[in-house]
Amino acid sequence: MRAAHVTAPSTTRRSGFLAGAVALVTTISLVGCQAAEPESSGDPVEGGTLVYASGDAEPTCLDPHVGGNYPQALIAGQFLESLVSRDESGEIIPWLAESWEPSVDQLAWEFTLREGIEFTDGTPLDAEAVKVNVEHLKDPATQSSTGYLAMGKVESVEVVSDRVARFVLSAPDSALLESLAQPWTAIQSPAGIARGMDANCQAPVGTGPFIVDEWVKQDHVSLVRNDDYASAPADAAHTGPAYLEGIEWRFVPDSSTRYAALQGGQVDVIDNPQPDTIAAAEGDDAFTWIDAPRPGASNRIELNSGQAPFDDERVREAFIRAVAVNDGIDSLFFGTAERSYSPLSSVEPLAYADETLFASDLDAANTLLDEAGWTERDGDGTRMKDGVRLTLRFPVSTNQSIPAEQSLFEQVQATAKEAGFDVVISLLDLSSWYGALFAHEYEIVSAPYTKVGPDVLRILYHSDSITPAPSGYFANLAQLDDPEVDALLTGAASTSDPTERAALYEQAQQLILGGHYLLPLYDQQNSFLLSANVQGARALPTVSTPSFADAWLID
Amino acid sequence: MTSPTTRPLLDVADLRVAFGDTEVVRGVTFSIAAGECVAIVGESGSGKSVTARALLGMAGRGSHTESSVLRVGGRELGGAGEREWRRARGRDVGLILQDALVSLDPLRPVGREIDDPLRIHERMSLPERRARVHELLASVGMPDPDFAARRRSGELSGGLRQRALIAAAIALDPPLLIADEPTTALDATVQARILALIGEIQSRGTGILLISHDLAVVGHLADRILVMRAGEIIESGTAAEVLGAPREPYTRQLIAAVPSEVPRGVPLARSEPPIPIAVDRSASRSPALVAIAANEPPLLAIDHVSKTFAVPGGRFTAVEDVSLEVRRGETVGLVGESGSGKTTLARLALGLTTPDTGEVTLDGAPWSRLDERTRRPARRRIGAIYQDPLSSFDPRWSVGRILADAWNVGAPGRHPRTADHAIAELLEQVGLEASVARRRPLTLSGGQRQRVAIARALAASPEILICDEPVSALDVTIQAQILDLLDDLQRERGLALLFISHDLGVVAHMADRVAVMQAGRIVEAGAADRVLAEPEHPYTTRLVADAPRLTRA
Amino acid sequence: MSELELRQTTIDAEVAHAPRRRARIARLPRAGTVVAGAFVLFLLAATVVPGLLETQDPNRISPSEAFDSPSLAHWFGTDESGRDIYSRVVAGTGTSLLIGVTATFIGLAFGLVLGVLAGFGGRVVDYGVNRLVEVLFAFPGLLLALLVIVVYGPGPVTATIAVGLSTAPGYARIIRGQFVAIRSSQYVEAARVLGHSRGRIIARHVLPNALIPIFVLATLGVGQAIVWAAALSYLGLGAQPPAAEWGAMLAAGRTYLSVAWWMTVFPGLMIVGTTISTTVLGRALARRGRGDA
Amino acid sequence: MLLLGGAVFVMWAVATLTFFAIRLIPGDPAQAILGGPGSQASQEALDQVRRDYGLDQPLLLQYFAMLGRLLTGDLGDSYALKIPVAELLGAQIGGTLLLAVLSLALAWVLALALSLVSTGRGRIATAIGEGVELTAAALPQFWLAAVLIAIFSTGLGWFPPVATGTASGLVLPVVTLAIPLAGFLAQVMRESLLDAMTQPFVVSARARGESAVGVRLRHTIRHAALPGISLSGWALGWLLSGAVVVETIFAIPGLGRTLLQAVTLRDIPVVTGVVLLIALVYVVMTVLTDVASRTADPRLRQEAGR
Repeated sequence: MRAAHVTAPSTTRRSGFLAGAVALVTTISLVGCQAAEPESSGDPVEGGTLVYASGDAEPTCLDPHVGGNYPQALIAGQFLESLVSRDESGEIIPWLAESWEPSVDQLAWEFTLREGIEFTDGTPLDAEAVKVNVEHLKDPATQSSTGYLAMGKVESVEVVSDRVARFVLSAPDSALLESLAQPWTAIQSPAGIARGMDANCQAPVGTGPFIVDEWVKQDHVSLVRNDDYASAPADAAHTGPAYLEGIEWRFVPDSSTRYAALQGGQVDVIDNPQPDTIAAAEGDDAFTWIDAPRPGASNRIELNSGQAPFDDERVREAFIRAVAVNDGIDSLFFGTAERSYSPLSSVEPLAYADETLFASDLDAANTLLDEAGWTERDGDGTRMKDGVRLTLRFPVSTNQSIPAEQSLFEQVQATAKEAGFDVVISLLDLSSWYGALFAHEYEIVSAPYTKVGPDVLRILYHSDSITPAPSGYFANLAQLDDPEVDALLTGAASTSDPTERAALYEQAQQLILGGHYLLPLYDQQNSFLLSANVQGARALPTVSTPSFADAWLID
Repeated sequence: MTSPTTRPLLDVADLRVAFGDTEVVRGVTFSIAAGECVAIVGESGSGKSVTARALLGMAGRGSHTESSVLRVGGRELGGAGEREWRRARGRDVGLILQDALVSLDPLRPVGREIDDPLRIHERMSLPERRARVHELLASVGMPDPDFAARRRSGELSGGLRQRALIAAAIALDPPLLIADEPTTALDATVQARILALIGEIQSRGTGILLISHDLAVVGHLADRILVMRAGEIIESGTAAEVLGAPREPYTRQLIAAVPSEVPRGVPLARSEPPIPIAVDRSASRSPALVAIAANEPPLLAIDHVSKTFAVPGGRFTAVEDVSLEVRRGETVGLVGESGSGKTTLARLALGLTTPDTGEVTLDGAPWSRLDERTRRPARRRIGAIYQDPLSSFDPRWSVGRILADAWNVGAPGRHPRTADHAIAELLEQVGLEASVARRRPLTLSGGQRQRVAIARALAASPEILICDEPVSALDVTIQAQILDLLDDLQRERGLALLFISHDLGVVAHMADRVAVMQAGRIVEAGAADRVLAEPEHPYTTRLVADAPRLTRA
Repeated sequence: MSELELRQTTIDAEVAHAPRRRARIARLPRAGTVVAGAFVLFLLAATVVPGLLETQDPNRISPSEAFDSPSLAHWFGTDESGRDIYSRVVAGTGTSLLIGVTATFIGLAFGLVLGVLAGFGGRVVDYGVNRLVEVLFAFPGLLLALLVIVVYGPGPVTATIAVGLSTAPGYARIIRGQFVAIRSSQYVEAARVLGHSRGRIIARHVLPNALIPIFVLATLGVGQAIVWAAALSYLGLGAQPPAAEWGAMLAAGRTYLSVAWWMTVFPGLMIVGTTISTTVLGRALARRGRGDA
Repeated sequence: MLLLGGAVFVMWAVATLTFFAIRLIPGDPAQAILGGPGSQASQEALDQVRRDYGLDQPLLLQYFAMLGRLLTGDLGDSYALKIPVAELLGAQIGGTLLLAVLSLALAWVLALALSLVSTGRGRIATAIGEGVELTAAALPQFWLAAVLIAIFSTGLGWFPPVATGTASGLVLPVVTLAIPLAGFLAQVMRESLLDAMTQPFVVSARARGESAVGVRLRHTIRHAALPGISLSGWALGWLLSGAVVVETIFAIPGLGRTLLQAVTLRDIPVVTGVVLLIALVYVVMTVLTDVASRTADPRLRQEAGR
């Protein structure tokens, strides 16, 4: 039986034209918001329009069913809601569905919807609407990537009654609730969907606290308050309509400009702040920092073990031993990022870390390279073997790596050079970057991946992920091909026993780390800076997108 | 002749202007009375223009002006500040400069330019000013004042724009008008009318200070003449005194240099000229030359040649059915006003332009019909001298290189050392020192440049020289020297000259035969003395009548 | 790209008013030329023997020394990885000048071919080349650069080619104008009257006189090419790390403007200094070539 | 002067050049349509899209199909946004043109002011003026923008760093674009100003009692401004290139940002549309400046007629 495996690479930060950023949860795990949650001071105040400046790319469609990437998730969370949500402890909690019940064989789930909820166009939220949404996701014409993969095991939805929808599965799917907690599977008005893709992309209709009023391309999306809002998730600070009259969601691609606008009071909230500005803002009472690392994989450098020279484990280990990143992370990220030694994000409870594997040791690196036969050196000090230079091609996406990260890669380059590696960094735009990956023109690469739960390991390191999709895409960038790892990851995905699952994932991570396939750096950075006059805002504990349903502005 | 009235409009005593340590005006003293015209005559660099500007408080950046008296319109302005001067300019003194094309702002309608003094000095309403501009333009003889007021200087003909410039200068009816070379760039007929206009203004009681290098122009208008040289007034007196009985040798030299009345072959610059009474022109001509001219076929023959150019909205006929012959050793003068097609004819003769119809032959052989490759070896036989020698030299080349380049054409493959010798010889022939070879033309004076240009033309051993306005940009004494030089060279080498000029006097002095061109056609041709003495064509008659003549006595 | 065209007017004016210009230039401080010469000498030294001028390895990282302000140890301060900015500025001279000079050269070479074709190829060729140049002008320069980079991959080589290509139409137009002006000048006519052949006139009069002002343009083009390459670096498509190219340093330092001004100011000064000093020297050389002053 | 025929030729050549140049870009248009790079579109979806968009046709057929559409004014639909390119660009062009025209005007004013202030006032003023011009022209826009934001937004708080359609929001972007351009223009204006100041008409004007300031303002300034007019076509093209950077920094919706994004996404119809639009603007501007120059300076008309 195939486990639920649906994934997509996620975008982090500035980029965003990635197809998917799925977070499909296979087990209920705790995904917390490590935010320095802003202290609410005083009583909520009605009114005002909050200005949000996003550094993520502007979506090409506001309906997260279409495609499905992180920038869509960021904004869709303001006007669309899902059947379920999660609280900070990782517990699935009611949202549009007030309760749910799986059948004994786990092949049918019945969701009971809240009563009296209407979409903002007046269409009632009923079982039929849920059915239409799932069909919309599964329709190839929708061009859904993330949501489509998340609904992989859902065969159909049956209308049991007005308020009860039955999901019929082709196989048991313990990740179904987490799938449904994602913004990419949010429930929209059937009438809205019926308008066709063009209209729905422009202004999807949901049940959320805000309504899309206007989308001025490349400039902003105007969101106005849903005065009839009555479907806050169970962990919300208050029920009923939002305090804010609206949100002006602006697209400001340049990070310095964003921060300057926040400083000048022109905007109230920014995302993707530069580390130095976070550090500056942290010491300033005028700003609040919400630190909400994304779930899924950590940010890491993958070593392509599929071809020379990294098909030799000694060379991989030598590289990992040779590079020094700790000082660089401290200075470049101004203390806002913590070094990771795990393939998984620190918000994943099952993350396994082993610091000893990553201690810098230049002598050890040199010894390993000598052993591996890379003994000659050319004029630059680069090692050679049989006339071949020890060159490591490192394509870097300028859309995905912030300047601090690019600088860190330069430090990797500089320290690796001391052991005789010639790291060749190419700064590429996103399309060219994918082109380089698809052509296997890389020895090392850094590609973030957002997905809730340790199942992300199966996406990234199962040998199935070596085979490219029709588009050329493959997730196993380390080209890790180990039957033992495959068996552990498949087993973990299909077991229903949490203890066994945890043990299997730990073994798998030990093998992956021990094989020197990757160099973990830090969590996928995801931060928001808020002006001090913004109160009650938080990052949702699902995929760390911001929520302003409980927020208010003081002057 | 008016005599100075009681109170002079302008009184200057011991005017001195210095730029740094160099004093360019050194103790000039004179006065002008109402209705009087005083002329300052001198060559470039004599300080006459600086004197004129100093009278407006505009001697120039970096200048230092002092005087014991500098009274303009009864007001002492010596040591006046800029503000005081500004009040005087345009109101007490008006200024007319040479060539209104550049002396009027080419980007502003002339009406605005004329309006300027009214706006600056008078509190007049816009309609009043507009009416005054109209009145002024009418008073200077502008045919359609309202139309002209809206035109910019470039859109008016030379004569009309000069009238507009005068209108701007007399807008406030200043008692004193300074005219600095007011007719220098103009054709003779236009010049005559502008001079008449200035005379008319004078007759209304305005004092005129006329600055000119041209004694003929001055002779027409001036009551008194001041001759200036090297910053000093070396001679002054009534026009009759100065022109009729010059005391100073320099003045005599200046008068002698005016070619119009000096017969062919008589040098202009070298010796004391005889005061000509009536000279038989043919007598002065060398008999040998006449013989050659009579017996041989023409060296250069232009035969029924026409040339048109495409212009927006049709074709412009520059030369129409022109026939002209130049014989060996002969000088043919080609006279015409600007735009008459003289230069196009020169280019046709040089083989730089091919005629649409007709043919040019050289020594009886085809010339214009040849293709460039065949014509090239023969090109050295026809030389050219231009009005602006500087632009005809490659700016990067020294005089020596320019001459060597031309000399090699005359005799390719000759030894380089001989070239050095030849260059020295050429320079000597045109009256320059051998050391000039090392200099660049930019560092030479105008006369020296033209000498280099002549040397270059000679270097290739030509048989005929096409001279297109070769002296129009030169001072009268320099002009005299160049004309003498050409004359000598012709005699020594038996050169034929096609001498093109707008200046009837120069042509009269140089040419054996004269052709008069108007609007692309030759309207009259014949022996120089006949054409100029008894013109048959009305156009020639007008040209002759309008040509400024040195009147003595 | 074609601020060069603007320049052209300047140079035309210089040629047309040589005597006046001379008077004016003579008033310019000679010290300017001397300083410019000294700066260019420094640049040349930094290009040929960077090791002599660097105070340390320009690529040596030292995270603990990151963002140090200018001091005796680090004259121009340090960057985000603790690298010595002075040494990087020196090390980057070669790359930056190479980008500037090569790009200018490419633009000039293309421009020369087009300009010569238009200037000497007869009416039909002139018309065709002029239309082509118009088309290239209508094509936004940065887009041309973006396309070249996207097609051939980013890096100093493609950035150089891209900048070079986008400047070509400007040069072509100027060079054609120069040729046409000189071709119809009186000294060329004088040479024709003497019976010199077309080829000889082109070789001895037209080319030398056309190339002097073009040389002045080129000195300006070098600085401009560096600035354009810097813009590409800002878009992440210029020189690749760890190359210490000025534009790339400027682009990298921009992020830290509020933290470390010295990261942008010094590379920026180098670009400005290069532009000014090469222009000043270029003008001086052109004056010598023309013979005034 | 670009005649209508010349303009049509330029547009056709630009369209053709763009069409073929863009095909050199690596990357599958079908993938661009299906969610951009990294998408995991199925083979069926890719095939379907290729059929729908005619991408399976021979290149020449695609080319003629594009020309045919262009003739009817149809620029096609954006691959990424799935909306008509004309609609997308129609919304952007106004802002970008406003930015460019304001920058051009400011550059004129700055350049004129600089050349008026520093020309003909002695060698020190001239040297300073020339230094300022060269420095201004050598300033990279992205850096200048950052400095201006640091000073006027963060420091003084006078102008917002994000242009939100208000007048004050346009100040910094316009200044950023105008300063380097002013550096170029001033160099040329100084030259013609200097030239004009030595002309006899200046003497005439002063002889009528005009003050030195009056001469500059009524006479020489026009001459200095002339090259500014005739170079406006070029300057506008320069500004539109600069808009790519400036629109990104100040978050202004416009053609430059659209272009950059479209190139990154391989959104061919949008790239083609932007290029054609810019070419059209250039062509129109060239014609306009030509007419304007001739109107302002009758000497040019005569030259043409000669």
